[in-house]
Amino acid sequence: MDFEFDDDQRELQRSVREVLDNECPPSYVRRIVEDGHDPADLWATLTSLDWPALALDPEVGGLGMTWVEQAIVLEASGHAAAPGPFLATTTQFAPAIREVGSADERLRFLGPVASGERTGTLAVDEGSGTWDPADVEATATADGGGWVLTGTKDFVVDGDTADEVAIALRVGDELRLAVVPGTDLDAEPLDPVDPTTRHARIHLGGVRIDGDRLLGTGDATVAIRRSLEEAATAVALTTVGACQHILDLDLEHVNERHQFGVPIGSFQAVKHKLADMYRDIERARALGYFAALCLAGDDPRRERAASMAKASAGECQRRVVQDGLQLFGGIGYTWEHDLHLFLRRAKVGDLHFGTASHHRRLVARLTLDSAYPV
Amino acid sequence: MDFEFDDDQRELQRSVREVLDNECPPSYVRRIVEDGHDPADLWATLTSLDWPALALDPEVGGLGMTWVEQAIVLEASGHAAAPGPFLATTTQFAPAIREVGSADERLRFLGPVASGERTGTLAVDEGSGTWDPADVEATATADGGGWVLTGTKDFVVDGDTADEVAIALRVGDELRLAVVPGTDLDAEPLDPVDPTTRHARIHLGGVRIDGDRLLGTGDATVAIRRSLEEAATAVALTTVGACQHILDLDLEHVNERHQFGVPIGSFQAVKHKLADMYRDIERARALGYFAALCLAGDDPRRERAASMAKASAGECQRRVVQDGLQLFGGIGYTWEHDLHLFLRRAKVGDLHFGTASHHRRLVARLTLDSAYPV
Amino acid sequence: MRLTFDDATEAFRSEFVAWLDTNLPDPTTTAVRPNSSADVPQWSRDFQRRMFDDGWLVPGYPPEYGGRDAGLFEQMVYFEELADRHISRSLNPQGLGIVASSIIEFGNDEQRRDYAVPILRAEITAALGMSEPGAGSDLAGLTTRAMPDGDHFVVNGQKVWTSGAHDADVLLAFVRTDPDVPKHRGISALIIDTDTPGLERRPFPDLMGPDHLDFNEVFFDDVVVPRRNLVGDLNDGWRICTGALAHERAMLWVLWSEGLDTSLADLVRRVADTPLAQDDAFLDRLGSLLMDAESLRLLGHRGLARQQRGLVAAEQSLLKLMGSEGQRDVALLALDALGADAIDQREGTSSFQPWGANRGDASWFDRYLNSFAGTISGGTSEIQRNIIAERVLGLPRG
Amino acid sequence: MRLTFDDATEAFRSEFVAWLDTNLPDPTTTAVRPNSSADVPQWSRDFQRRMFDDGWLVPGYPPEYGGRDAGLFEQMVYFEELADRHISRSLNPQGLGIVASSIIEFGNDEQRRDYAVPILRAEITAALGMSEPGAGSDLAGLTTRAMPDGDHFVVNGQKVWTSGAHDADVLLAFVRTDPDVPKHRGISALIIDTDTPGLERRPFPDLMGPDHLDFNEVFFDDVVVPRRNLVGDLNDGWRICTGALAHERAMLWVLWSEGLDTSLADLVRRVADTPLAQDDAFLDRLGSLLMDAESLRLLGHRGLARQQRGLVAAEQSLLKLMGSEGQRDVALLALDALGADAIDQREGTSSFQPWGANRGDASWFDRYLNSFAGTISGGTSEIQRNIIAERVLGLPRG
Repeated sequence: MDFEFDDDQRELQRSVREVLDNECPPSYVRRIVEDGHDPADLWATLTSLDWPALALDPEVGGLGMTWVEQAIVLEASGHAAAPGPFLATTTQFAPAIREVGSADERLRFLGPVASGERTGTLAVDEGSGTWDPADVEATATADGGGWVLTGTKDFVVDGDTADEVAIALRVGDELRLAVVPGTDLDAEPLDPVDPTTRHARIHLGGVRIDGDRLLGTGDATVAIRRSLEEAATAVALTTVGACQHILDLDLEHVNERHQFGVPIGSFQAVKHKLADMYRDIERARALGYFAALCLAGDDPRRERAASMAKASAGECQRRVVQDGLQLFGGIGYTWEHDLHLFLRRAKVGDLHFGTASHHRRLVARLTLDSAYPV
Repeated sequence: MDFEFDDDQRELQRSVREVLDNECPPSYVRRIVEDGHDPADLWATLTSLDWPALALDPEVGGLGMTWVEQAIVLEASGHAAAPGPFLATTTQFAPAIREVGSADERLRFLGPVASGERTGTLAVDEGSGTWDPADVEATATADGGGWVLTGTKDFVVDGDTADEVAIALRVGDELRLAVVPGTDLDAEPLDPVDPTTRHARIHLGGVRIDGDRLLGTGDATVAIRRSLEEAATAVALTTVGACQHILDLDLEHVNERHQFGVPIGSFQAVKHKLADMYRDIERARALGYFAALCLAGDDPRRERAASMAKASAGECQRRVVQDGLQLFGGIGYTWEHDLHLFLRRAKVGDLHFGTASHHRRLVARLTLDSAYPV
Repeated sequence: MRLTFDDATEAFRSEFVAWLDTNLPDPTTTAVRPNSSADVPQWSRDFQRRMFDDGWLVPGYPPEYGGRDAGLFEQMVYFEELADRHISRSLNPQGLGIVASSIIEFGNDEQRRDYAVPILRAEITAALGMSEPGAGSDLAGLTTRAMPDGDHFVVNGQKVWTSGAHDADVLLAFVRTDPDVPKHRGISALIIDTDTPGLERRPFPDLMGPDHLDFNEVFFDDVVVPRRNLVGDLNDGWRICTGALAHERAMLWVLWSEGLDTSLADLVRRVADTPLAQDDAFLDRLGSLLMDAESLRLLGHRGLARQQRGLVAAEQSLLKLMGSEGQRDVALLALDALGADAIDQREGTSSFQPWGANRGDASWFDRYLNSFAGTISGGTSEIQRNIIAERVLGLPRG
Repeated sequence: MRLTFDDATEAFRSEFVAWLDTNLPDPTTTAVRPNSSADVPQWSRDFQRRMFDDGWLVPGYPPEYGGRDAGLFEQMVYFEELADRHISRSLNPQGLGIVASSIIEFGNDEQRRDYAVPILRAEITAALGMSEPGAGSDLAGLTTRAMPDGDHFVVNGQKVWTSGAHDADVLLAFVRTDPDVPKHRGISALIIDTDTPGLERRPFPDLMGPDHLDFNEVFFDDVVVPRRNLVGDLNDGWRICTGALAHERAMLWVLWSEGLDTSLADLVRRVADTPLAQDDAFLDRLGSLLMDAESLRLLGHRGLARQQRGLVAAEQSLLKLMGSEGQRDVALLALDALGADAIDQREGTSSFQPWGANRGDASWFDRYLNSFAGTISGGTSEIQRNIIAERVLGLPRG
């Protein structure tokens, strides 16, 4: 394999970072966290730059780039702790529609995403925290030409703000995907650890949708699992980005801060902590981009690679959040310092779409079941 | 509580250490490990000093000291990596006989232990490695006035050398304890990680014993569990002793060894490793002596305390063996250096009578079941 | 070595338990919560004063300072009973534990009467002015200057991390009175009324949220402090500074122990009837943390027993390390194990309870963040490991 | 970034696979095991020579040194195929990887003909005389002295940790030829025949057992070495020394990766049908180790891809750290999880297999001990972390 960016990818990375440095500096993130600022202005900029269309298929108006390019944007957006609909729309809603929907349905629901007109999200989990489609109990029941939905969906990213919510539910024994206008839904926002990543609980409570809003045909379990591999990989990459920002801040700090007459970065215990943080970030980044490559190539290793990406990102944030905060001493313990913005983003990255522990066990079981030999 | 030795205990500790320094220096242990020397000579010395009788009841000719005194001897014997029948005879065989046997049986089987004439051991596990009496499947079947035994016992300490082997087995549904002369048994020695701690697999294969060698009356599960609490605590304390020896050697090494012109003990990474080793040893030692106190006082916390002692000793050896060896660099990697004698003793301490993981889970379950509130 | 204390000590325990049974404040009156570590609600002031008056506030002190000349083991059972009930004797802990005790030990009778006793009786509150910007672990490097000028000092400079200063009536401030000698030898301790002109307190929030106000920056701009407010001798402040940190240190571990127990009990309650209670990996970590808590308590007791025998008890760094990292590790286990449930800041919270405040009413994420106050302040975990290596294990300073 | 190599590279792979398919030694002939890292059984010598003669021993070399001028990616797939089959090209790895390559890079034609080619063709074996007692990580502090005396040097001093010296035909020894200049500048490299009078080799066992003989002490007592055996220029040995360590370093990670994969595969096979395969805590740790193995491979590939693009690849310390600690961690997991089963040294062993030797035939405890050779030699894990912090992260030396 050739595991390094090509020139176009380097250039994309450079330009994406430049946009986020300008449009989403820590002072902007702070407005979200402190004042509840609506990041619609940032979203407008990103849509004007066609970011939502980046990895969408040309058939729906997308730019047709691969998951590697998507990964580059995601890592950078985690590094900036960027708020807004980008994550849920392009890595949760879009893959679900693409995997489940017919060509017409894809055009109907992803066309407005590619053009930047509509945002979306995906609702699967119902409280177990594993995002396992097998646990879905919400239902759709035929009602005239439409469907009536019941049940509760938990931890839905942007669940109270997205324009369209793709909802996994059961029609009889089959797992299906419905798309519901956000305005029709009773969404109760959570008080999230990371205010730049909104979550809501959605009470379906008998909402009625038109018949053509139940997508595809037949059981969608495999298709939804595939889209969740993308969602997990995406969260993993944003987590790596946030962790890298924490390391950046720490390196700056330990070079500047003096104690007993020398920069604290010259103490061996500090060096070893930073070396281990670096190792964990490089490990998670490598596994994140490998998952992106497997998604891009629809490689049979994609399931395992996505779980490795998510689990290693979770392990990475665990060390980087802990030692990153500890190394700062008191200065990082203040609200004024930007550190906590990235601590929050990194920590929440482990909490949704399956924790490190959940995905580690999937990896181990896949190997023990000989689906993947060592 | 008063958690410190009194003057008599300090004096006992001093004299025990002195005996072992003289009679069981590393050069003596090396003879066991390299030449298969029979530690009968050391055992003769210890019996002449009444060590086997120390914690036995006066009714069987013992000195009637408490488990705290027993603990002091055990820690010191682990520190010396002392070989021989002391561990199995006084902390496996003796408690089982005491808990299960009648007064007459205690006198019959423990009298010769107190006088130093006979050694013993206890055979419970049959391959699961948990020493859970519930797993016992070996049987005794009445045969005239005696019993015929079938089944296999695994990981029996001194199983091929002890004079008497107490064996847990089933008579119908009841768990019972038989005492079998070692010479009657087919014992297959293992090739142990730590040659100072002999282990054997015993094939009962229809061996016949006299009727009076099946002890006590009724189901002995509770009694055998109680004796295993003592066995586990004893192994924990010897493990702490071995870990302390590793720390002693490391401290000596890092003070003497110079690198780049300074003793390596002045490097912060070295200091922090040693501080953590010290912490884990103090933690395991405190929990070991607390278990000893609970055993001495037959306190209701004894089950939990014994599991904490064993689990913390296992966690302790894990760090101390690993960092203790790493800190030595190449010098500790040689056969000539004594370090490996104590690495072996410390490591084997986790492997038998339930690993750290096994006992941690017991501790957690006891708490979750509210047997012991936090 | 024994599991129990002697009869006299247990009798002392019974007496205290009986006092608590009749004197604990009515739970309906204790709903008012403190906003900082020097903001003490009236119900707590009342209770603290009752403890003082009945000789139960600091049992080791003589009666005139709220005690009864209790011995070490008696103090131990006293703290055990407080910890079991999660009772904070004072909601101005630095006032009671550091400022008042420093004044009693190093001050004069007038200072004891005017400051120590009022702090102990919760008539006034106090904060401790020690850390300065840029000094970090190097406490002795402080630069806030106090120039002697007749019967007063003129103080200029800045303190930071001064907990509760914006709500405190007085500060015990460490200041430089002689810049021309090695740094430890030119420090003095002053009691400064916080409403003295030129003294400005700026509270700033910690990372848990913009409304979490306890820390302060304190600025001194020609602040005039009467000479009679000098505690101890001029330039002898370093002894007080180290003494202040050492005060009640032998018992400080009881707070760590209580904190760890409380966190563990919360977590055990939270998971008891969930699938986590059957998860081997969770049980492995929970079991290990329960051992942390038990061994912390045992090592604390051992230190006390050694002190009682006149032996050196070198455990303080070890206990601080174990207590602070243990509390962090419980919160981390909760985050790792609860997963998505921990996204919501309301998860893990409960309504305010006066005893054990600042724990039950924070999310697991906030408890995790909060635990770093323990591993950073009062000497970071790294400093504690250095101390253990150098002072306990005898390694060379490097 | 792509999952596959280009067609030319894959064609190269196919050619090598075809060669292996017809040239691998008959398994019935390979039962003789090596006793040290310079004790090469005849079947292995035969295979190594066949690789040399067919240009497959060191593909990056020109044909006269057993190669075919292969590019980086071609070398990569070559190592992938070897690793998949657990094939060691040579059972005298220092000879091939360090001694011969140093002579080829820094020596003259005569030395290449007399030493490098015979080592590559497995006609003679070689050991590396670098470490000295007391020097540890400070390689440049060596004190073995070589005095120039006409057309020869007279060598006195001592080396230690010289792997395989007792079975080796020659040593590449680093010696001090000028004691009066800064330590890096007075070092030279000499090829020394091990049967030279005055040279004594004393093998000593490692901690796994008294019969584990690979390390040697090597004593030099007026050992006369012809001047023509000086490799490179006088006093220019440090460059060779660092070069020797850097040789094939870009591909060294393949060996770490193979070792980690082999250990994991052994463990997975061992537990597959046991209750451990259902144990959450075990799965948690196994999953993490599988990620270690996968990420090590990915980071190795990334380094290679960067090198191919002419970019700096700073990964070597990271890869060594991950590979060596990963292998240690697998063995530790086996010990923790297998518990009593691991008491017996026969647990985890299997009969000798030529490829992957020293792994399948050791107990888990011995594998654990053996893993410390990885975390200690060639720069300890602590040194690797220092290097990462200073050279990759740019922290100040301290």
